Amino acid sequence: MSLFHFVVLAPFLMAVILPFFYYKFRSIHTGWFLLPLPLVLFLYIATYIPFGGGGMEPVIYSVPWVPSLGIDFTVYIDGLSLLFGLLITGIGTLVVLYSIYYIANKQDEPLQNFYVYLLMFMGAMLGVVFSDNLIVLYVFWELTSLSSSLLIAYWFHKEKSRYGAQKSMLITVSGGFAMLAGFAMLYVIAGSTFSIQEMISQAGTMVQDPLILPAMLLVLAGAFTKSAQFPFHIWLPDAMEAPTPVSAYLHSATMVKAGIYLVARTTPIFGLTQQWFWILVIFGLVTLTWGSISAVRQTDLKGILAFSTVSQLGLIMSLLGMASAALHFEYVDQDTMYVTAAMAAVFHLINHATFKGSLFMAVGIIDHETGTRDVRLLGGLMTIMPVTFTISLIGLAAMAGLPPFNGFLSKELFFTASLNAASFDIFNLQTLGFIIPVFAWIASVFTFVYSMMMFLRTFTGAFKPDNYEKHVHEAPWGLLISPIVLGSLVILFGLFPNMLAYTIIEPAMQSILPGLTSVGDQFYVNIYHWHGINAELLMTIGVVLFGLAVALTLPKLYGAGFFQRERDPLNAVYDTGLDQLVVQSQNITKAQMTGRLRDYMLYMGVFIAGLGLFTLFRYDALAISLEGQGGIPIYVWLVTGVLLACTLALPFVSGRMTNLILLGAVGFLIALLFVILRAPDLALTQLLVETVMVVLILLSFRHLPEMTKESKRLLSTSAKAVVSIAVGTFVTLTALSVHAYRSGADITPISDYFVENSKTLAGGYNMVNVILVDFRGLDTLLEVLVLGVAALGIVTMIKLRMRGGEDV
Amino acid sequence: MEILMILTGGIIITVAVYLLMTRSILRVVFGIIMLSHGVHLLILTLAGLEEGAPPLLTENADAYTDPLPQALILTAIVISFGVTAFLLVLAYQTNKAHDSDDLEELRGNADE
Amino acid sequence: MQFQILINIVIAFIWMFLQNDFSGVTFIIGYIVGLLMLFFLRRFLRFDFYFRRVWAFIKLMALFAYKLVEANWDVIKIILRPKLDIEPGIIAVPTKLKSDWERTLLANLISLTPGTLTMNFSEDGSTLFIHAIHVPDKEKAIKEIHDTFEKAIREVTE
Amino acid sequence: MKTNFVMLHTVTRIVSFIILSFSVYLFFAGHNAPGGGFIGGLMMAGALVLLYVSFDMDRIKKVLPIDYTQMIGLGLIIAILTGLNSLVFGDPFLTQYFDYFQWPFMGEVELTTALPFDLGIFLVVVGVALLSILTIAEDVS
Amino acid sequence: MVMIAAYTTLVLLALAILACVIRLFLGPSAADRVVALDTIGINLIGFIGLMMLIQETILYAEALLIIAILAFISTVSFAKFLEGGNVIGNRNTD
Amino acid sequence: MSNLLLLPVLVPFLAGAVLILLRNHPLIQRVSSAVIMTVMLLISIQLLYTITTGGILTVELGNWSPPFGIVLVGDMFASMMVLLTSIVGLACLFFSFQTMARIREKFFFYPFYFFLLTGVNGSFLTGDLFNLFVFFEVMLISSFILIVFGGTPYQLRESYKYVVINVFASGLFLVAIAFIYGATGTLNMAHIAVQVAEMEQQGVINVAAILLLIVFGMKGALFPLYFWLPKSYYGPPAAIAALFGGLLTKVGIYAIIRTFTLIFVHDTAFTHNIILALAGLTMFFGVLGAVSQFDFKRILSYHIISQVGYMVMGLGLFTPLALAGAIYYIAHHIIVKSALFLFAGATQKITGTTDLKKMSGLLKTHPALAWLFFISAISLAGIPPLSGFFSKFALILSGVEEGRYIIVAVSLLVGLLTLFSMMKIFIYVFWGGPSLKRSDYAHIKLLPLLAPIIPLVALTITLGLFAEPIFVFSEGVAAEILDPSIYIDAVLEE
Amino acid sequence: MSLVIEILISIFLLIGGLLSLVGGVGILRFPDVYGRLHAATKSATLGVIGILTGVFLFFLILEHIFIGKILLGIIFVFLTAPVGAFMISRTAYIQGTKMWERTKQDDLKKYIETGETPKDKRS
Ligand code: NA
Ligand code: NA
Repeated sequence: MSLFHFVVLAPFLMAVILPFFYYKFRSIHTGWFLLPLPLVLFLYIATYIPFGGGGMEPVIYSVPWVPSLGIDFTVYIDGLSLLFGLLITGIGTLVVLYSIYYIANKQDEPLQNFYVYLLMFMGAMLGVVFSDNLIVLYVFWELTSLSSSLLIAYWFHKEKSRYGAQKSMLITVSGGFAMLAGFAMLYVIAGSTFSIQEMISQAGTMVQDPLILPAMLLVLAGAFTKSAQFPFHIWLPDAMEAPTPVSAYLHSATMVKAGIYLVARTTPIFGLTQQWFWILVIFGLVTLTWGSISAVRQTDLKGILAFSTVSQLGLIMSLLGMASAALHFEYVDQDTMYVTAAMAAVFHLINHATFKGSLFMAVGIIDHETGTRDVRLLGGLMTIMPVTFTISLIGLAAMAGLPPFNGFLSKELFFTASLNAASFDIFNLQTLGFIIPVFAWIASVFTFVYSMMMFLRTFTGAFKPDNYEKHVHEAPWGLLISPIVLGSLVILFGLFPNMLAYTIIEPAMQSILPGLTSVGDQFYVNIYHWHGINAELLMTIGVVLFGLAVALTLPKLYGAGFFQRERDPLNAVYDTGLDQLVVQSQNITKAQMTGRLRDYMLYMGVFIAGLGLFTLFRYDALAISLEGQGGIPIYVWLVTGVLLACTLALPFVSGRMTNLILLGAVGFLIALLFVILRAPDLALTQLLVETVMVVLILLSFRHLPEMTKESKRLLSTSAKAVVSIAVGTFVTLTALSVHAYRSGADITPISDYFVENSKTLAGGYNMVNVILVDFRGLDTLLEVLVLGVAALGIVTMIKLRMRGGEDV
Repeated sequence: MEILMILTGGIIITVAVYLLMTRSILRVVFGIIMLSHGVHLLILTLAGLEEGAPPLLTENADAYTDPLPQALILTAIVISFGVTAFLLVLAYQTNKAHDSDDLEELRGNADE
Repeated sequence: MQFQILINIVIAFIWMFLQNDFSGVTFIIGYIVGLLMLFFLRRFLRFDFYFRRVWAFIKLMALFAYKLVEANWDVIKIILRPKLDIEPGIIAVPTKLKSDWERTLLANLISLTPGTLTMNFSEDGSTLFIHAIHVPDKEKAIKEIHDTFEKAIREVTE
Repeated sequence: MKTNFVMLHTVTRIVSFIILSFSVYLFFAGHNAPGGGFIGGLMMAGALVLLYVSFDMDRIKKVLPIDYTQMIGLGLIIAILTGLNSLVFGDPFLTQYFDYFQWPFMGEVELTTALPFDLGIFLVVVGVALLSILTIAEDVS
Repeated sequence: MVMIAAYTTLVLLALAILACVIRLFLGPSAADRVVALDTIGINLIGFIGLMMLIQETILYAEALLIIAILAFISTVSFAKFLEGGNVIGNRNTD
Repeated sequence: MSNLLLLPVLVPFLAGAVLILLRNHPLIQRVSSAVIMTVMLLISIQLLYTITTGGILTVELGNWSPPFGIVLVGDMFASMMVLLTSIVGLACLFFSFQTMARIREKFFFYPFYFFLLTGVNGSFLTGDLFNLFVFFEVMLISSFILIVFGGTPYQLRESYKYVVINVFASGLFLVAIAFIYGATGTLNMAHIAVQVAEMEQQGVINVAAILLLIVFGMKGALFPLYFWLPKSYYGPPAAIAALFGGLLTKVGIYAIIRTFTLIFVHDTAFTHNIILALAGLTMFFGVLGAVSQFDFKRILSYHIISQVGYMVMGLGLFTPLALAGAIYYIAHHIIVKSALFLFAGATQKITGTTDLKKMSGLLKTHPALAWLFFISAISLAGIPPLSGFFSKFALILSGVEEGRYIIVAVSLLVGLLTLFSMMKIFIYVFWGGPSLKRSDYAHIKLLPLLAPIIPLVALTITLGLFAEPIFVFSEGVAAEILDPSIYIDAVLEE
Repeated sequence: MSLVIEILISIFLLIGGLLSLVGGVGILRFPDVYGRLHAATKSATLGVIGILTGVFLFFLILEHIFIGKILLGIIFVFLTAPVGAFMISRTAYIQGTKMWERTKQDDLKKYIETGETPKDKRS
């Protein structure tokens, strides 16, 4: 176990001991105990950054976990995981700091729960990004789903929190399950390994396997649900019920990026298929557009940010799709085409984390200080909360893609990439490719619009103190530190993008496109503000102009239907689906579990007879041997006839006495048959048991009414008749076949041994008795145990009568 | 003889299964009793009804019928006796608790 | 006490019957078995008795057998006749017999003999109610019972 | 109705003795003839049931103050212990032993551990039959 | 000859049992059925006796006696039940 | 010959018999049953150790060599089941001390409990088909009583159906034994396996196999033979329900796995495909039942059915990996399912109900209960890294390897619905605003209630985090049962 | 000698069988339960006793086995058949089972209604 394993496990260990701190130091906010951990981890992970440039040599540490299932806890540190590790711990530090001021240490709120969940989440995220083994990745993946649900439902007394938590869990976990199946397929394709790196090394042969496509789809199901891609994005807006630090952390910077991570990580494998390109690009673009349009319709600030996140995730996803084209060109024509896409993806990932994080925190501050996030109530906060306003402005501008902030740069790269895509000489892109920039542009317009709207409706206009329950003022500095740091990064990365180029972006790109450069070579990542007046810039100008127009006319359109559907219509699918799931389950279950013994017997009878007869005929096993069947004495016929007459009369006679007497007669006649068939002990036992049974039944008649009349309905009677005859037929035919088999085969039953040895070895003449007490004494011992238990049970049943509810 | 006995056993089992599907709580108990009769007959028959003396060595016969199925049936008779007695009491206690011996009425609520 | 010894011996004999072995050993075992049983049921034994009456009982059994054969012939005739030409009825028969033992004997005899069947006793046991399959003359029937069976039993028991 | 069962009671008194002896016989005969602990036990139970049916509960209870529950437990324990006895000789559970002995007056006698085993079964069976029957009969709720 | 007689008797007995069974079905009262059942029991005794003879074995002697005993017990039980619904009385009915 | 193998059967048997006599001494009963149960746990551990290190143990009862006498056979599979029985037996027993009305002790609760364990352990250990029937009956008759124990009207009504169906199944079991004895002339399972292998015409034996599958399926609650289960398991006290929920159906599953790895392995294309289909249907309909319910205990009851499907799925796939997964799953399920039923009991003790809609907010008032439950619940749903995950994963992996995608899809879907229904419990019971006042629950001490459950939860965590040794063991078991000759040689060639 | 014995045994058997059959016919033919009881107690009982005697003699004389159990059985039937009939007829009467319409008189009814028993006409 390496030190890096502890980086992953440290948050879990901390989670275990944290409640101790919570209970021991009630007066100190628990967050303070926690804060050093992500910071230290951040710094430690940062030591792996190749500051000198020149790419990065991946580092692997492995410990076996469940080697017999191919599961090893292998930590793999390369550019991609490094990037994510830094995001997780870096944003994590800021979020923890922010949360200390955001979440009060109230007496009745289990604060330690919050931090335990948060630590679990942090550890799980680190696990996801640093695991080379797909199953370990999966383990952590599900843990992120779980801990994020718990965080969403932190205020679990609220109905909406519970709803959001359940939704996020169901959607992300179902994606996870699909992904697991995909992983299993990859394991099979790759020849029994779960190591991603080993798979990448044989990706060329893997994609030849027909199973690769289903595996890809399943893995994408996991990635898309996690990263809120259309149509799975619906959980994200509802997840906004989480405390805002959670949203800032999970729903902008980290968890939703896990899907992005997975796609990036598996691109070297799946990217070799052309479906990969199309699926990612299409889903990405649809998500991008859908998210940005939906964001405009929101009135809740966090709702806007949630849809904005959806949209931005779509953007990154589509970029990764475009980047995968590199694998089809074997990396020729590097700097102009797909490489831009990869670069844009990584860069935007970072940028999004910074500006969206800061925006969430700012919104949290507004919520915290005003008590509302509804843009219809807000307004004029520019002067009241100047710091928050500034932070927000920076974030919004970056989000809208305005210079000189980092968002502008990555959006320009995105435009470049989308324009490039249209010129690819593959996948029919030359004819269909134009839709990519079109979508990109439309989405960007709406992005601009909602950024504007947020700005306008929150900070401009008149300040209406009546709308708030509290006295509104600027937030305390503690709350402001984290967003300020992030806002500064937005500016810093905007102004000096190339400080990330060789340290972060290039190593990450190497992971996505491993053939991009051979190790040691430096790839050229260079990001400029000014490219001259090119198509991208024109597109941006168009976005701004058109966006402004929409943003200014929009308030007039609020009455239109477009804005009255704040909730995503796709939610209806989820909600009805869930309702119907329960309703239909109830219907199906009620249809089976009728509570009627008759129905149960009917169902089972049909199954038994059906399966039994099917088997009998399938093996052509039905046989009847007439050998030695002649010469049955007439008295046997008579006895059997009488026996059957009594038996067949049973269903028809009414009256319990008559039934009982018939039953007694049957019992006596069976005993007689035992005598005819040379079984004296059986005859004796049968007679005795029969008599005691009759006495018992007579005794219990006192507690029973006359038998209920059977219903005469033809349908139910014939159903019963048919099923019982079917079961009887099955048993009879099989018995006949066994008999026929027996007649034909040479079977030496083990009982020959008993015949030979009863006297000599067991000292008894009565073989049956010797078998009972000696050869098979255990059976006998147990049979009387059954009897004893039954009798004690009768006593218990009669004498111990409880009402229910006395105990559990 | 075997075929006759198999058919007898089969018919008894058929009737037993039918009785298990009836409404009267007591008739079902009777069905259980009949079921065991049929089954015992089958065990005895399928082990072979070769002509031979009853399985007691005092008979000094050349051949004996198979003692093992007889021992098995004996065990089975005893067990089914215990179980049936228990079921019988269960049936009447159920009738007492619900004031009904009609399994149609003993369905319980749908949502249970 | 006498009765207990007696019944003990009887049990020992029954034992011998059951064992199909008439050696002294079997008798002793049977006697011990009987002794245990009597000890087991000692509180249950409350009628006194002596050997003579047992012998008489055995004689009566022989009488039963005889009467039974006779009775059957009558019944066969009735049953196999094409037309049931009978007049059944229930008649009350008073008895002077005192002990349970005697009355039971009488009742058994009546049941097993032609055309009559004991079907009840009055509460004090002094009257037997008899179903007769053919009673043209009630008093005659009662008299016949008094003269044959009751008398025979009294001769035996007194 | 004011009638009496004198006939039933008298005959039952005699018959029950026959049945009881018969049951003991069946018990002992089991190893070599039809019978054994189970059949013998049921036969004895039959005799006792006849007593209960002919007479009445209270009366027979006074005559036979037996706790049938304990009888079941005891029977089980006897049967198990007989089986365990073989462990002492290093044989597996339920190994039965028998031998023939020459006894004065009685000649050759077979003694077998199957007998106490069967006795346990006998006790359980008697206990079970009567416990069930009496419990139901006493159930007046 | 004995065997022929025995087989013939068996058939007669079986027919007698059949007659009882018919009465069992016909009833009409429970008492009628009990009579029928009791008689079946009695006939079974004979039947088993004959089986001993035919199979030349004494092994069914116990069964024979047991049927006699059990037929009696069940008849008494049935009768007691029909009389008062209570097979085993709780109070002294003497 | 090893008498150690006898102890799991004999100790509870004798204990139960003696405890009958101690009916009127509840304290002695309680203390001695605790001691006995602990001893049984130690015995089971020793047994498992002995067998794992030394190979299969057999005892020839009555000193009659197989196939003539009854033989007890302890292989790794059986001894694992015995150990699991002891673990949940101990937990449920201690839980019953805390929760069960004292009046029950006077009515042979402990004897019934031990007799049940006798039957269960015997069913695992016996090497004889008819003896298996008898052990089944011991188990069943004890279960009949325990399930109706207390005799509430609800219990009576549902137990009646439970008993009738199970007795019907027992009848069919005997029919199957008749077929098998008729066709092979033997009862010893190893000997049957030998005979069946030598048969030229296996038609009738396959029919018998299917009948046995049906019979064991009725005990094990396979589709469509599970109707008796959900409603009847709602009735008895939680300690009993937990024991049943964890253990009893698994006896049926054990028997299926035992017979369909030892005896009926000659036409797996037919038999095991049927098993696989039944597995899918079982898990699907079972989980729908769970989804449909809004009662703590009922949801758990339906989940028994759905999870039985997974175990049988392992058999149906019939690969070493799948069987190892099934074995692992059985161990996981017995522990977790028992724990969950005990949680239901503890919750009922606190709130007085099992109706989800009547509970709320227990996370605030009883956080320890909530989190322990949560762990067990997600373990049941197969969320990593708990025991449920690895067992399901092995099954899924094997399913994918074999190209059985439908069953893989069904099993994943069922896993999701399991999560959904378990979260439903968590959401209703533990989330939400608090419904209880402090005075409502202050008198109920939580620690004694949780004490028997905590070890079970610890086990599910351990089985997950330290999956390797468990999985290696499961693979060992799978390898052993997949090679019938090991078993056969151990029994027949002494 | 042996032939005589065989004939004797056969006669016992056949008479027993015929009596049993007659009993069966009686059970069918008699119009009320009391009449049927007559048939059952007398014919059937003697029939079976006849058969048992035949069987007993067969084993005793031809096989040289003394089967006490058969003798016990005969005694048992002797003892219990009337009691059985007594119990059934008593019950039937209490239950109010209909008597044949040609039944002439009913002293028991009088006793039940009045509690009076007829006096013993003898001194
Ligand atoms: Na079960
Ligand atoms: Na709730």
